[in-house]
Amino acid sequence: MGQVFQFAINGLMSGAIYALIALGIVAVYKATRVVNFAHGYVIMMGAYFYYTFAVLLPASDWFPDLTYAPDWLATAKAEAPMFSPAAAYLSWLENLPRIAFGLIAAIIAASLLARVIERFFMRPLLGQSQFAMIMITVGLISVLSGVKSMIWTGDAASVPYLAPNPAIRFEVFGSPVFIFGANLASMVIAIAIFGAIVLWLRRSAAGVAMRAASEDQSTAYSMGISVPQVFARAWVLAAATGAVAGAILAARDGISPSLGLFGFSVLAIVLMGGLDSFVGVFIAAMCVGVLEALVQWQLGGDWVEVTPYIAVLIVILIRPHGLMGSEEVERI
Amino acid sequence: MKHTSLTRRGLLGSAAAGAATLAMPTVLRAQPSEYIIGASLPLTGPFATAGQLIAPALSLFESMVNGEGGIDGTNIRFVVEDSGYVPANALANYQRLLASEGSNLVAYYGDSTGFMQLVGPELKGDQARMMTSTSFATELANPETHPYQFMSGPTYADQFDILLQDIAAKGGKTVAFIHSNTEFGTDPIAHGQARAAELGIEVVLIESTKAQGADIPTHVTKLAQANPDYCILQGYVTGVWPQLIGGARQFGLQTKFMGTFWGMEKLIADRVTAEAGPFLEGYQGVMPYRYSYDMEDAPRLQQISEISKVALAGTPLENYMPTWGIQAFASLELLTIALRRAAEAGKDLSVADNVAEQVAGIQDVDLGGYYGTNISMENNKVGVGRVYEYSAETNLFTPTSDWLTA
Amino acid sequence: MLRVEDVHLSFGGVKALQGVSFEAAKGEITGVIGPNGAGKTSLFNVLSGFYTPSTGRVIVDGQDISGLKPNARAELGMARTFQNIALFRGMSVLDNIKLGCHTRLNTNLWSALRYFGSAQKEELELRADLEERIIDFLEIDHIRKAPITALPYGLQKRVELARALAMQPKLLMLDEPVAGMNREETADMARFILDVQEKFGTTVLLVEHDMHMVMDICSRIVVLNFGQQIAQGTPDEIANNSAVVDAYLGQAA
Amino acid sequence: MINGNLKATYAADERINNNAYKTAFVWGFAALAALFPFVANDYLILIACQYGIMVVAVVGVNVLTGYTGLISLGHGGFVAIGAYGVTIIHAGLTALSVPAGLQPFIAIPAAMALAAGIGLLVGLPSLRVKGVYLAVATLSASFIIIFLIELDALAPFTGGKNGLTTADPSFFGWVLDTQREVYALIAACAFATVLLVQNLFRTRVGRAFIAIRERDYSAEILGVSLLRYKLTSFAISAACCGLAGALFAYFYARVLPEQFELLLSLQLVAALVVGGMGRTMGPVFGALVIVLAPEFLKLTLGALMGSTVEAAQIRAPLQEIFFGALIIGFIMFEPLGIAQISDRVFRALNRWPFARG
Repeated sequence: MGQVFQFAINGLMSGAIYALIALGIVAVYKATRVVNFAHGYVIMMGAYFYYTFAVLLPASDWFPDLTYAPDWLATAKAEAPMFSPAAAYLSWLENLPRIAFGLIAAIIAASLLARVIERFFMRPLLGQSQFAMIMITVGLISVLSGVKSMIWTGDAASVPYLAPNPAIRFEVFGSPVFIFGANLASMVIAIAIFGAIVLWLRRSAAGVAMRAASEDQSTAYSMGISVPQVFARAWVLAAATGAVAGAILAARDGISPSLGLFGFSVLAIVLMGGLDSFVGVFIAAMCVGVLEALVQWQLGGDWVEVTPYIAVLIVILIRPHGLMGSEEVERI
Repeated sequence: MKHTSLTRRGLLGSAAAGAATLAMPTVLRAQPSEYIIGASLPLTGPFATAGQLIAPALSLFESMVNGEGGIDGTNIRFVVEDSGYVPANALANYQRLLASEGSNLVAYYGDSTGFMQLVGPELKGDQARMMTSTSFATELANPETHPYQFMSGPTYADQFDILLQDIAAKGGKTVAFIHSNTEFGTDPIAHGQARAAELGIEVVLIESTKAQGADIPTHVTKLAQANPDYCILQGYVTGVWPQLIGGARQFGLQTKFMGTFWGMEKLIADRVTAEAGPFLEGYQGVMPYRYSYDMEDAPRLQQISEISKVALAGTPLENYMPTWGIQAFASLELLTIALRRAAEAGKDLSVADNVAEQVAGIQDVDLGGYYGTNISMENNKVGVGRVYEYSAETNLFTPTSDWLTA
Repeated sequence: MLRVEDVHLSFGGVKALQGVSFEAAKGEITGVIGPNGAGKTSLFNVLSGFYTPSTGRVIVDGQDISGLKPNARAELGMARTFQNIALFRGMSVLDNIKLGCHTRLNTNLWSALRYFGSAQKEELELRADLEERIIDFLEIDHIRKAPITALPYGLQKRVELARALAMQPKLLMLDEPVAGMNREETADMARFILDVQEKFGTTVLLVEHDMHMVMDICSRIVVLNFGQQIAQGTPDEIANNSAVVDAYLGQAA
Repeated sequence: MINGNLKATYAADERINNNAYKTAFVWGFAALAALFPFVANDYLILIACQYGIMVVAVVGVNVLTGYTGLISLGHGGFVAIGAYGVTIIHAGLTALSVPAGLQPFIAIPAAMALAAGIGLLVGLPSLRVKGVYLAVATLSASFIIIFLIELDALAPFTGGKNGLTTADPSFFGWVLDTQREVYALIAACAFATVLLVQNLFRTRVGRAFIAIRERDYSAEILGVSLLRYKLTSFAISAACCGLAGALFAYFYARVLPEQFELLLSLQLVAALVVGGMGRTMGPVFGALVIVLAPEFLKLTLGALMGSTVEAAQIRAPLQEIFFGALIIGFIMFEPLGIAQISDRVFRALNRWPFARG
């Protein structure tokens, strides 16, 4: 029982990150009717931006030192036992300036990237077939992955957690449960961002414009809504949340180009939830997270990789438009 | 190997024979102006770090050998290409080089288990060259099936043997295997299970992870629940293993971690220590070679250190040659010995059989300090290694065992 | 020939058809008329099997086809054209028409892969048949190789008719065949429809707005309004039916 | 009227090579391919074989995506099934002591049938979804196929991550144990595949596929059974990819699961987009570009930077960017691909000197 709890909570922690990534895919789809197969690679770029601004730049000679190291912190750190919660908090505090700088800079850089993609690759194809749109994003996969290899080396490196990372240990029904503090914090961050953005899209004028544009582009245009601006905004939103998700993932699992492949499993999750339903996608993300953790526990790591794909095939066969997606009405 | 040339010739007729002559213009043997040794390295892709660190070692080795008069008076030259760690790319590199260099190409340095497996069936007739590689795959240490491929260390299975012997000697009762889901990650697992059973060590967890971007918390959780005395990590290069160890340490697990050759690089350990703290303290693993700073009584390592200071000034390799470079040095050293012996015997070096014969004949030689002992070629491998331990304070791996033979 | 029995159709809360029942006699032209949104196209979609009615039956030649898939209905000899032209835009006129013969041909996958032999024989016979029976008849020989997108609207309508005729249908359903056409084109199309009926003895079911044409060529007329069938009879009866007049005047007012 | 294209019989009008330049091109190509093994060096043979295998696979994708309009991003999985299928079946036939000279005649069709069968299974979602849903479904299926191949539990059959060694095929005693000999097999299969699949589209079967692509519901109302033809399309498509996989296994003599991963699936679709979707010559042109692009890039870089480690290091990323740019460029500026461009050229040649364009 305690074990189930352990893996369930692990799963929820991954699920929250899936949801945050899925948010980007759904937002772009809702506004532009484009399913972005390259979203994983946008996230990978976000993670590498974070790596650059939080690790590489601060480590270079010409860049100002971004560690916060007053005397009291150094003393306290020296006194705190290694791997103790206190040490974890203190080392986070020490790194806070570069974490903050890295994250903000990564969000900005990812947003710029998204604007470029939207302006030069997506906008010229407005109104084209779905196949053309899918293929453009497939082409983007390759371009982004190549650009990444041009700029950064291929090796896996570590980046700092966004939040302090004390180990949390307690017992449930007599069996021990371990949680990484930073992962718990990341879950909270991911869910908070997800919730805030969904609320914002429901309530704000920008959200209304986005929905209008997705319903009917030309009508929205004639109503005075700047459709290109809506599109650009959706892409920026996706890239910015993607950068945060990328930073979280990179801190958790180490940074590597394989972050890009992550996007495919999230795409499976999005289809499972329903392309245009935030709620459905959130539920699917959490379910897949937990399912993966349980599979990991019972069947081992190999099976985890295909869990979302098996799940999406089953869901599509039973409910072709996902758990909560709306069916497109065919007309003759 | 099948001998089918007769039927083939019968069917294709003389036209094909003529074509073969056209395609291979150097039928008349002449002493080539230089010997080419080809190499595919993962200069990009998931293991780019390794490839980029091996590349300079090859050029150092080239200058070292040519400084000594090359092979029987003929210089060698490396042609290095990128494989991106994709076996088919490396195969294409090899075949492209074979077509353009013909009999000047005398040997090849491969970059992965996958490539060595893929190229294996192609190595026959005039398509065959002697090969060594970065891989310690168990399958390759078999002269029957892979007659033209050898390795300069123990196989991954042997490395597991060495580690498990060490664990048994230290009184370890339980062990976990965590491995990447790549071909080299899974290579020794079955053998390790069998060997552990023989030694009376219980394998409490076998966990497969992604080679990159693995879901660390869940893997650590499983490890924590199994809570073994020892954990052997296999199939990682730059990533995953440091994060796994870091996670386990934060949980206060007492498990001792061990690695095999590819997880024993000081540069990576140092980088992790600098970034995340001293949690690799006490990390152990098996290495067939000496670290480059362990230069006492090792003329070759001293020589490498000297030329590195000049040739690689200003790079991270100025004062330290990574284990992956040392592996390349040791492998190529063995290859060179074989090539030289074949050349002295007046044999054609582009005929893989001639070189393979000499490789097999390498017995009880002193290689100049790459290993702590004299070594012999047996079943296309060198079966020695020893256990090292990392210290986060000195940033050095130091030996904790004697030279063990698997 | 065709009998529709008490067909009801609804989408969510919207009742598109409420109890439509009529019969189209063999070899005659039957018209279905009604104001916009009366449910005419929905009725066609029920007939061709694209929508499944909530209750009611569709009977063709005495066989209940309510449960059949659209392609099975085509095999029974039901062909239709579409209100907003559903030609295959990536194919030439000739290929579109050939496609209409799909159900009549026998080439299977294996003979198709070989081509030479039975498939080629069938294709060449088909070509000759189409040229004589359809292309000459509908006077579209000058455009047979043209891509659909290059054709004017009126010709596209005619090609669609050609495609439906290629099926050698027993029942031909035409959804607004002259919508958006000028007087001359309308007259041409009306002539073609009458020719079809005379030459092949095809039963025709026709949805149309153009009252003149319907009154001229149909032998019976069914009137729908808001999904309900408000009248049926000969053109004369319909012209004098007060409910029909109300429905149309009501719409006009 | 199009001049130079007048025909006296329907048979002449139904011919595919309806102008002299096209005929000359096809026969010229065939002659070139036949002479090739007698003049090319080993490396050119390698490239040609890769090209031939790619053509067969892309023809398969073309049937499904180009003609039937069903997007698949997972055809690499079918190639894997063909490759593993032929290897395992071949080994099984040897174990059953079937005469060696007959083995490939059983193993290749059996591998294709296996791929087609799995294609039917993977095609099931296409009956309910299309577009992006189908793209993700096929992608998922290919991930699952590779996963099953790598799975330890199945490793006794599939060799797991270590792959399998394929025996050299023997055709009535002619053992193809050099790449030059396998070239003959590949070239023959590539020609046959292009031809046979082209034939489909001269008949009702092919027309039904195209109708489904254009408008599946109207196709159904015209009597095309969506169930039957969508699944048929999947099966043919998978069978072609299975054949490509079988050739792949015989050619490399070793199959590794990683050779069939996502990259291959994307290359297949990219080749189709570049060559021209729903066109006979699309796969022929597209595969050529995808196979030659890396070589071209290597030559260019070699000329610019010499054969240095730096040049080698920058090549792979550049190749990836170039590959992506090819897809994007063709979608944006010539969505009908090279086949469209070549059509324009042939048309212009045929009308010359009377008209242009």
